[in-house]
Amino acid sequence: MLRLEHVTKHFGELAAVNDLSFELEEGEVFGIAGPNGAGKTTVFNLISGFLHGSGRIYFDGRRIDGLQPHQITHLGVARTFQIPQPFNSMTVVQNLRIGEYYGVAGRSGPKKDAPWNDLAELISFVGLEGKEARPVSTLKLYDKKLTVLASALATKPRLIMLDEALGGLSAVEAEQSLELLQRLNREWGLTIIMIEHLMSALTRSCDRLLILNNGEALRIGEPRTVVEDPVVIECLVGVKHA
Amino acid sequence: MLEVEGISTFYGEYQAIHDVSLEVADGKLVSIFGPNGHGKSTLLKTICGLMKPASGVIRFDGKEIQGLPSHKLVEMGIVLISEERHLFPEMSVMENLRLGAYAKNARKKEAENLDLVFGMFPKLKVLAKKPALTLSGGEARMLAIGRGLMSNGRFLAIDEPSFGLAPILRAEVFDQIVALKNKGMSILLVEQTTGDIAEQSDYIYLLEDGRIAFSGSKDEALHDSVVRKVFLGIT
Amino acid sequence: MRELVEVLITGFTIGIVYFLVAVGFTLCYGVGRVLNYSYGSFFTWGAYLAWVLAVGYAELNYFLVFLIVLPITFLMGVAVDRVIIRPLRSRPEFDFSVLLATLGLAVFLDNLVLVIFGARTKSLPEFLEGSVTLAGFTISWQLLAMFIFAAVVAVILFVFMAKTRTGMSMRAVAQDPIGARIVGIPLFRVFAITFGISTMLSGAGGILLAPRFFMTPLGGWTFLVKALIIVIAGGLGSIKGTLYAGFLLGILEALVGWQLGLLWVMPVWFLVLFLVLLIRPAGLFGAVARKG
Amino acid sequence: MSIVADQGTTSRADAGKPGGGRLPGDRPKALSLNRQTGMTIGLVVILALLPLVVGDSNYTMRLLVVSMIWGGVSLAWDLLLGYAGVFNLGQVGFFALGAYASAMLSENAGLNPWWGLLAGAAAGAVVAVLLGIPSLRLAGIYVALLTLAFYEVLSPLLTVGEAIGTGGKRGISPITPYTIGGYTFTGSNQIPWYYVALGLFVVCLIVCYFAINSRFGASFIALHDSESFAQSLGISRYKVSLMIVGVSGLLTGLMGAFYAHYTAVVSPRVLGLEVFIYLVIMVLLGGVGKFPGPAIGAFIVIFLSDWLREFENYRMLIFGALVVVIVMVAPRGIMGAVDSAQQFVRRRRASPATPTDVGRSS
Repeated sequence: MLRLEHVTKHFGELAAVNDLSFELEEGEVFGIAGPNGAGKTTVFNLISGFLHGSGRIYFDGRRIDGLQPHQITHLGVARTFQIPQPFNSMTVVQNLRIGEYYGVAGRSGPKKDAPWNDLAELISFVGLEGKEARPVSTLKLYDKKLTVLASALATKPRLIMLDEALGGLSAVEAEQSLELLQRLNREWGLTIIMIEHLMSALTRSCDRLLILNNGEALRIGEPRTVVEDPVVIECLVGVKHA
Repeated sequence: MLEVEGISTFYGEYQAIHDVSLEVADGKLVSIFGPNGHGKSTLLKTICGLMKPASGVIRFDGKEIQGLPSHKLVEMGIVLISEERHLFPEMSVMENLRLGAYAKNARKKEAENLDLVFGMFPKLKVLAKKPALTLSGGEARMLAIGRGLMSNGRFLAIDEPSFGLAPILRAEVFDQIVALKNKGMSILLVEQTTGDIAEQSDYIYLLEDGRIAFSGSKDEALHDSVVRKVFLGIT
Repeated sequence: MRELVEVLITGFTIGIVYFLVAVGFTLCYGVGRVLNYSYGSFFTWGAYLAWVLAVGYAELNYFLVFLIVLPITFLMGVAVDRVIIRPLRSRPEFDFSVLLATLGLAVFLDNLVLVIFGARTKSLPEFLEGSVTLAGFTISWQLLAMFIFAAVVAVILFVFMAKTRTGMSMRAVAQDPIGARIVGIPLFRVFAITFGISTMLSGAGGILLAPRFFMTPLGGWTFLVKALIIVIAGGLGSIKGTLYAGFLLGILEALVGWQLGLLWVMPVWFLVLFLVLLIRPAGLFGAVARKG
Repeated sequence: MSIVADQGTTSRADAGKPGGGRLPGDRPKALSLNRQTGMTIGLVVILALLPLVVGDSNYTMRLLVVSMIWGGVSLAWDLLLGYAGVFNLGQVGFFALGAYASAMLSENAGLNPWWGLLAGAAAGAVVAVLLGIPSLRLAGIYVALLTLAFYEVLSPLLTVGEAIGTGGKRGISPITPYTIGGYTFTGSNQIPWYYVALGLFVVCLIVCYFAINSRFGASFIALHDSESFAQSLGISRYKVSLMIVGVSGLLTGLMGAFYAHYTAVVSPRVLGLEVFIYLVIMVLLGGVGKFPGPAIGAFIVIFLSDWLREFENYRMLIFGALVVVIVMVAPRGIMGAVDSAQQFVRRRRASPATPTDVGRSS
């Protein structure tokens, strides 16, 4: 579904992402972890068109590197951001309407179907019922994250990229979020890439896990196997435990 | 020397630090470990006055310091060596070092501390005239530490000194940090991974998702089951 | 041919003064992230204060005039930073607030000049009279004096920025404000000093150029725009870019004024700016200005 | 609870459009009655009836006509400043070009002045878009620098443009007035001018209102609120910004065209600092991003300025200081103050029942 071939991005002389290649299967939950500065968010920005580097990126066999962010959204790739910044002057529903309309308007790709019929259904699916009319600025972080996620879903994506969906949440909220993500994948068949720093969340919910280090793929594979790998342990825990 | 009591820090409404308390006694090396993105850097920034805690108390030599501007803290002897380095890219290595000695009491000891830094990292002396942006990752890390030492602090907060260093250099840097401790400096150090420095630490905290997940002596803190849970997410 | 060379010399001299004026503007942005739209008013104030001391109420020597006026424009800048800019720094839309506040300040300062001195144009006499002939080219002493004054100020500025502790701390704040806080540099003090130096440079430009242009209460506005164009063309925040753009546009001004008339200067400048931006959106030496 | 009501979103009427019906929290229907529409309608009604009261004072009528002209421009400018977050400082330039376009076509080419309105609007829109093409790719502050440079350069440009009929420094004067069915507008009867101005002002009100309260409006407000998020939801930043700049330029050029024929003179003096600062104060005082505040600001500024006429030179001094004070003390202008007062009253009223603002903290 998504394929990266030799993707590289330099900031000055620093290679934030270096010759990265991987491929995503439809319906997969794919996790990305790695130490600070490994280039995780840069990978997201490259895929979603906010940054442009070298190498090739394909979505459904079509080359997408070089496209603008809105064009990539129109093809069916949605994303969230590490720190959610929804449209604060609008209500929850108005946020979603932007995604619902502009995620589809003027796009060139094939017609998209969504597993939900209308926004009301989407809202109840993510658990924002009763908060539709709230101005987003009055929401707490968890609900803001849900609003951003739901707006991204409203663009009818087939692939959704989640940047630290659980960060900054309480334990209970993180658990709820994780559950929601799993439902997105199982019930709606969405393909998911997630960056996460809570390792337990990744090992529990991902089909495959990519460990990034210094912008390079250290290991890709089944999560349990990956985190038991001495190389990964050295990278994440330290020499002593390797 | 340094006591932190129940501080919480936010980015907007994003709570990065939840009610964290810790202590660094005089002349000790205390380490905080934890995976990335769990609030370690934010904790150090809060202690060193780059961020304001929403609640909680920070005491230095018994005096409350939370909320003071960073230049006041540097004057008091609290020095941060940042993981992001924050060097002055278009200035030479020498200028960066000299700016490290900006604070009044550091100025008096500028020459002395410069010798100390060049003794620790002879490479910096060779590079003295090069602009900081031309340095390699390892060299820049040395410069960041060197600049921190120029501030003549009594308390060093060091954020991931080994980040981006080759293993040999990493060992060297850790040796130097231990040497500093042996000279009587109090040090609070943050690392993503445990490794050798854990062995040298007087006390260890593990930080998970902005909270203290565990604290204790090195043997207690680095027990396999604790480490597997915090770092690898498996039990 | 001879005329051309003389025009070029004039352009070169104006260029260095323009550099001084523009570098103050760019410094203020580079260090303090302030686009100071009242910048031109300090130009006017410099010129009028000089007039007060040299013509209006005393007949002081120009050298003394400099020594008195520059500290005044410096202190005015510091005061503006403290009273107006600093309280705005905590605003989420700092850029926008500063833009409007300094616009208002510009109108206030300009009209203060108007109220005090009236609308009639004033002129400063030339620093020196007569001219010198060098290798067959005639250069007025005035031009030479202007060049020397401007060059001295520029050299002092460079040395100050390169060698002194304050200059270094200004560069440090410009290059990495967090790094500056880490080493213990008091940000707000540096912002205030920078603002003062910046307005002082504008004032110096006012004194230097006043004999060439008639002084009017709103005259500084033109120089704000000239500084703007130089700064955008050179790349906002880049001292090197400002230097090149200052000379380029100074020489262009002399050439255009000579061939087409002074009215054409601004249109041609704008055309050059437009072309520069089409080719290099961030200006000649600018870093990242483009987004998305 | 009060917050929900504030948004005027209690209507659950089914709009029957594809993708489901209206939801609570949806954008209020364009013509539902709320403060914005209420104030707008009130303003128009008062203006429509005002000549009954002050119609015999040509002087007051003139001030009102001028207020409406600048009220329209303020609204158009605020679309950019307050809603789209485009720091355009060249608005007066669009105004001047609209005025010149209409004046030059009617004086040099003999075009009927009514067509000049279209020409002026087109000139404003085209120039705004042309200026937008290079500058909107740049970061916000560059837009402010570049558009200010454009504005400043326009005056010498129009002066040297004598060859193409700009009239040089003196400008174009006199300019043919409008005629309707054989009746020619004159300065001594302000009533016809007044109602044409009112018509154009209403055009500005309506266009701006619908620009803000439409799906298109939602897109540039979204970009202003959170640019990356908006792009990630499929909004093309460049396209939307260019469109809104075009709309703003269009309305401004339209008002400029009317202004030329109304004052019967257009010269580079319209590009003077004074006009620019007046416009700044109108928008600021009315409330940036607070439709229809900027239009109300225009009326206040024009009448205040007239009242301060006897202070002569001190007038601009006062206005300059006023800008600084508003920015520092009341950055959201009159409408912002109204908001705060309303919230205060509502909280006072709600306080016996709910001791704290529960809606916010839950």
